[in-house]
Amino acid sequence: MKLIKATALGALTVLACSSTLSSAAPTEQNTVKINAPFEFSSIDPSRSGYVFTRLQVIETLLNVDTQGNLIPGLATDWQILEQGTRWRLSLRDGVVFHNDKPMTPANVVAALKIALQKPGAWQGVPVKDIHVINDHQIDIELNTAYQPLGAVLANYASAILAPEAYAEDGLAQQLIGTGPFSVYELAVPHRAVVEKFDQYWGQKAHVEYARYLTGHRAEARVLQARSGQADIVFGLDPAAVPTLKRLPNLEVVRSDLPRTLVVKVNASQAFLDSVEARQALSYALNRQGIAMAVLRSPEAASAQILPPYMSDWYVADSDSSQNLAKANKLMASLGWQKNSEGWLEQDGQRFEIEMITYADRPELTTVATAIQDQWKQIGVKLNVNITNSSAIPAGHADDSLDTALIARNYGVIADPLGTLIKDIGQEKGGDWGTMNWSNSYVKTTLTELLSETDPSVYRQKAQRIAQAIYDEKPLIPVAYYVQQTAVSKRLQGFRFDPYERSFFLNELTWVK
Amino acid sequence: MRQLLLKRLLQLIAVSWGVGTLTFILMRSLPGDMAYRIAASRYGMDAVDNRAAELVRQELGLDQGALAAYWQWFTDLLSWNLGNSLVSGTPVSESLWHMLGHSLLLAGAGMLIALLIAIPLGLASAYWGGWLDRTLLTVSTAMRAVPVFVIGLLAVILFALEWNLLPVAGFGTPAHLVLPALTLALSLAAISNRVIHTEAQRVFGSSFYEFARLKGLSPWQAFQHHGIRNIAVPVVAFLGIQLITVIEGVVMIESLFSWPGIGHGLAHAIFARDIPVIQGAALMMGMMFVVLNTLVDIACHYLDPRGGRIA
Amino acid sequence: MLRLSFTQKSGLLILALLLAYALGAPLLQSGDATTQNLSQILTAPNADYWMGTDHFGRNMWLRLAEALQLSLMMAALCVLTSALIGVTAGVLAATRAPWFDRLMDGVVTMILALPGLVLVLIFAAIVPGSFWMLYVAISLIQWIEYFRISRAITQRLTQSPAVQSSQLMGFGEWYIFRRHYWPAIAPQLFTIAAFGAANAILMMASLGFVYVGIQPPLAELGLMIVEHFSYYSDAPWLLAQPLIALALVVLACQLMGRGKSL
Amino acid sequence: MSLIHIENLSIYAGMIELLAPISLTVEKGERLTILGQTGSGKSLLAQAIMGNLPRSLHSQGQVSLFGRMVDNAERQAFWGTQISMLPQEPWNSLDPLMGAKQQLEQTYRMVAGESPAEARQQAAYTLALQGLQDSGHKRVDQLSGGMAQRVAIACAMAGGAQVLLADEPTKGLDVSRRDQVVQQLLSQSEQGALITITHDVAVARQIGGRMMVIKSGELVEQGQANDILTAPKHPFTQALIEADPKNWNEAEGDTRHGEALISAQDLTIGRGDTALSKHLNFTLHQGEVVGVVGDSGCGKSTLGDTLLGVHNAMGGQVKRHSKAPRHQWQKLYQDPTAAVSPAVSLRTLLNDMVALHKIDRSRIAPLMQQLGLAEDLLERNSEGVSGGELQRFCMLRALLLNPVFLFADEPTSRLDPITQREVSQLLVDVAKQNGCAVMLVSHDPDLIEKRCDRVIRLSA
Repeated sequence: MKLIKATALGALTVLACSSTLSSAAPTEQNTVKINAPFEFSSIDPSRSGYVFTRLQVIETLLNVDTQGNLIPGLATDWQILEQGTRWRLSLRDGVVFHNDKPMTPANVVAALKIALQKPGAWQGVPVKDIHVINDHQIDIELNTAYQPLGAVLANYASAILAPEAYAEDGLAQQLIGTGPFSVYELAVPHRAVVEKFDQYWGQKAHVEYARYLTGHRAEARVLQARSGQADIVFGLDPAAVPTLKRLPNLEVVRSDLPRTLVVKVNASQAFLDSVEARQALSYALNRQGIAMAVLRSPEAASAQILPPYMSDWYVADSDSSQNLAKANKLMASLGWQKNSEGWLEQDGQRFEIEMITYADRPELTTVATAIQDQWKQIGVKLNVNITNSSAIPAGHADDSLDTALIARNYGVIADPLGTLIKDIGQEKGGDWGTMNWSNSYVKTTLTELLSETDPSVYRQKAQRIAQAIYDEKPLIPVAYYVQQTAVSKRLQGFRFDPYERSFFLNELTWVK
Repeated sequence: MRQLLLKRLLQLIAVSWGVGTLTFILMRSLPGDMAYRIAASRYGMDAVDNRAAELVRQELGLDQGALAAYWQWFTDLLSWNLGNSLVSGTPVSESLWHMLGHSLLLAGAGMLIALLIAIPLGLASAYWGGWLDRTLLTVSTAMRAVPVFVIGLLAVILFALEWNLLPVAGFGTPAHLVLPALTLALSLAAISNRVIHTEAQRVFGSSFYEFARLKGLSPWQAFQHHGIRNIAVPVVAFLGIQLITVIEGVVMIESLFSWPGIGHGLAHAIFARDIPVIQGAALMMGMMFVVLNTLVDIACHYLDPRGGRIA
Repeated sequence: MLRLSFTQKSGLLILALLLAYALGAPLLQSGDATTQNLSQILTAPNADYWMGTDHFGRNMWLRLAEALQLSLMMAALCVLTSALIGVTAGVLAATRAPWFDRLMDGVVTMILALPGLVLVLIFAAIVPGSFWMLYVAISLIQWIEYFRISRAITQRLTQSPAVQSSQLMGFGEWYIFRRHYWPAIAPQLFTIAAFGAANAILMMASLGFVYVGIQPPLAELGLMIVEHFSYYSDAPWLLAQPLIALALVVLACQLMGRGKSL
Repeated sequence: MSLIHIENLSIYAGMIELLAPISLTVEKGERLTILGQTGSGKSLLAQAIMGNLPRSLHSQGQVSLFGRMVDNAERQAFWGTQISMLPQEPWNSLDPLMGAKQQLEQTYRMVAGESPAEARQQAAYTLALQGLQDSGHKRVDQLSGGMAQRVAIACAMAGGAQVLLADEPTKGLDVSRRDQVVQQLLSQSEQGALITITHDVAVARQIGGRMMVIKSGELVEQGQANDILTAPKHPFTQALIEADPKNWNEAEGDTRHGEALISAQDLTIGRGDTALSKHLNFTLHQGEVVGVVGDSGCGKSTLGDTLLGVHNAMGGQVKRHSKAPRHQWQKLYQDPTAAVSPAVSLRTLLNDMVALHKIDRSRIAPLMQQLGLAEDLLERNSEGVSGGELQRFCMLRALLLNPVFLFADEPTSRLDPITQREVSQLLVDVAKQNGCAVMLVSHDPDLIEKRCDRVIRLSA
């Protein structure tokens, strides 16, 4: 009787076992194992195309170099005609899809037209028409000049797939791209294996296979790196970096990227509507302490939202040091006094605000906890609420948001103007930008820059906008986001793309 | 026997309806607008904005009245169509079966190893007692005092990192199953070995066992004919109760070792507010729980003709 | 009234020590558990930080005390509420009309359909990070244990000669409860309460582990273990402290629950 | 050659001597009965002989079986094949999950070494011998006490043991079952030897052979059974023999009594949906003592409960001629420890009742004195006093309520013989003095004969 129960259970496990084990051709030696925090909920480029451009399965017409300038991709060159309302792109020849069919201008136009209707990067681009000119050129006609169109063409949402890849409703159901790797095996949402594509037009890959696995928990990813089960691990929790650095089998690559940890402030909220209050909150931040103790990179502290190398948008003299005295003086000038428990109070109301953040990026919860204590020193009671990232746009839409801690990437589109327009240029600000900030000058100047061609005028207006943001603090920057990646020493030639567009797997080689 | 199965069937129906409605009500009252959450999971955290949320709302008809949604969900449930995951769009039942396979594999392996550890130790400590009994008592008490994920963390530190023997997380090769199953097994065996010990001591000390020896049966014959079955009845009944700890353990271990089972799926779906997957997972877990309980009932009935469950 | 066995006495002793530490700690060192000192992070236990500082430079001596206070309070509250509801429901189910008994049975089967943790997970997701929602969810699950025991004992006693003779002698319902049902239920309650307390603490810690439990800056043992796990190699004592505290408080409860050594 | 020879065997728990040194020899075909109160160390002697004393005790002195000196371990080899013992509770000594026939078969097969076919045939024959042929498949919980005892004896002897030790074989059985079991013991151990341990004088009388009387661990008298039973020398033996209801003096049979109190008219009583006794007609008068006798399961207790109104009658009706309030119709229970809550001291229970019914406290002292209850007894709770004392406390509580009717449901069956005699006498006297009618239930016809004015016989 006991025997029967044991065999029944045994049979069950064997049956379940066989159904899950896939005998992948990739072996330990020929596969680069990648682990990152981002899930791909579907294979449509508009939804999670960024995973597949990084895995170099799909490519865009234009690419971006490390300084953020546009460089040729599937298009060899591009001319901007008729004051920016017509872009002519000449396509590279000898480009082959993964189904061995050559890429024709008609394929490109079809792919772009599909990408046009989907939400994401193509939002707000005034496209009139896209059509083929001859056997190697296509034209994009715009209703009005749109300077950031180049950056949009470099965005993952405008990746070019073979016609057979799309279903009738325009959603991609098969990833037939042009990149140096083709899809070998897919398990939505957290496992993908790609294989070397020999007819690639550019530099062919040396590595046979690459396997991408989503690791939700930050400490689980660190364990993968330590134990060598993953060769490249993105999104390392800064806390674990010191220990990883001491390990012999891997090295930690630190890279700055145009992503900034920023406190989004609702400028119409009762306590936060005055500039002095926002400046006080900014002075109360101990940015050096956070950068050193939490982010583990002392020089990441910053009082501006954009990095120094975007010189047009970087204000020369900015001070990011903590100044509690000034902060207290500013608060006092607004009529706030500290009550018995040390919280600021004014005619019966306590200075109590909420900060929303999300746990997908490990640094956000720790930085929020640090800010909470620092604002407590000047009497501001901050309640931290860790939920899902969607609560922030929702809070923006119904004005229920006080503050939110976000990690905004201003480099998704190489030139920050596009993002700035989306974040600051709109009437109420942007879901991931300012909120109810009343500064008409900044809004009008931003739209003017769209069609500004003279670099010196462009720079002068950009500087004035940057100065206004720095002074009135509609967004309180905390620090630049530092991306830490663990790379196994059995690989050579890894380089990190600051614009997070590609893993450059085709440049990787095994260490002999 | 038939009456027992009928009762379980009724419970299955009540459970599925109850669990389904409970999760439905709970999820409708979740704070934060569902459309935004789903858009976030679909289009990536930083790219979600009002336009994307609006699009999601129309596409999935999220703003239809609660009652209409409930009725529509109820009719789907009857035809065992659990709808599609709001996030990935794949049919819920398909991904759930996949997850259920993993969870059953983990739970099965965990319980099997737990029995392999608990039975010999329990019987030996009951038969010889002395220092073995005392050490087992202290180890079991210590093991029960820590949550299952702590055992998991310690196992990870020891096996995966210091000795680098076993993979830390994920799935694929059988080696991936070892650590999670071992963690679950240790947490289960810590309790079941003491239960087996107590039941074995009860039987060895009982007068019918002594009379069997007085009748002239050798110690081994007495154990074989009278010992095993009398010990097995309460132990199997206890396994029925331990199912709760098995499933709770599975939820924790899956999220620690990111084992793609139903517990992990549920925890993740709750975070992403993916209602169909939550209802499907909660339903599946409820049914799995009732089915496993029925199996234990049948085993108990087969073992103990007196019908009553001792435990 | 309770004759405690050796195991129960040792459990009580550990609990008393933990309580003394949890309540005494803030008196011995000033400052509060959330003040950060970003220049003093991960310092080992030394003269002015008796138990060292965590990854925010917060004083672990105070923080661990606060976490223990939270766990013990949760355990006490859960035990009290679930005992109250469970016993009353149990006695009423055994003594009142049968339809009430069937109704309670239905409710119990419904709740037992899902393992406790899953139900608490869903509840905690509704109001993330609120201590009170966790308390409601855990008590909702734990009262069943008390209900089943008190109903079983009361059902057995209603047929017993003692109750019949008290009824014959004209005593009322309340007296019968006070003299017959309660003395039989009370010793069992102590065991369930002790294990209930242990499970409540374990459940809260587990929820912290899945990031659905308590929100910062509140100190909670489960969340602490998770946060400190990544420092296990360069500050092992930081991970060890909450781990040992959690193990001790759960061990104390379980020892108290175990009349005879199980 | 003696089957069993013991030289001053004594048993110790640590330093305390539980059984004084004792020697005895049993020859082939001989029968020995060991008589004594419960708790006098009789069963320890049997276990010492068999060699399965509990670990905490140890014995001294020599034990030789079939002429060979054997220590504990060696004796285990004799179990079942040469010597066999029947433990006290028969229904506990059979495997709860296995049928009776299966267990018997198993013993034949494994101990007597018979082939499965032979064993099955042998088992069927033995069960038929005991009249159990149609309940072979039944498990212990489906057998009555008597049937279980007979199966246990069959199993004990299945191994072919010549010597059988029976420890309290008739405990808890009613009279007719008791005699059946004694006959079976005698027939089974015809050729070998039988050692019986009992507290029941009637059993000793039926078995005959030699007898030894033990009082709290001391051998007080030994010799031929019928000599001792007719002319006991030791005072303790006398008290023991007199305690047997057979030797009680006759009741005065006083027939004076008050007017009708309660009467049953064409009453049918039953439990659940099975009727136990039908068409009962009788009337109880004030101060009258009526006995009810019958085999277990014939509805004696149900009759009392129906009269009290605890159970409703299945047919006919109960007519109460007196207007006495509900709490003046009282009941005494078979097991007093189950009827009194152990949670508080007896004094508190008493005070509760006094407060509820506003009883005049001065009445308590004389009643307690009459019932032979010491004052300090009230400080203890129900588990701190003996069975006899507790039953008398229940009587005290009942009498304080000036009962008109007292239903005594086998009040003394759990007590040892001597206390049984005192308490039953006390019950009848006190009830009569207070003009309270008593319905006394027992399965022992002699007791009912000697205590009641009138007897109602219920047939199963």
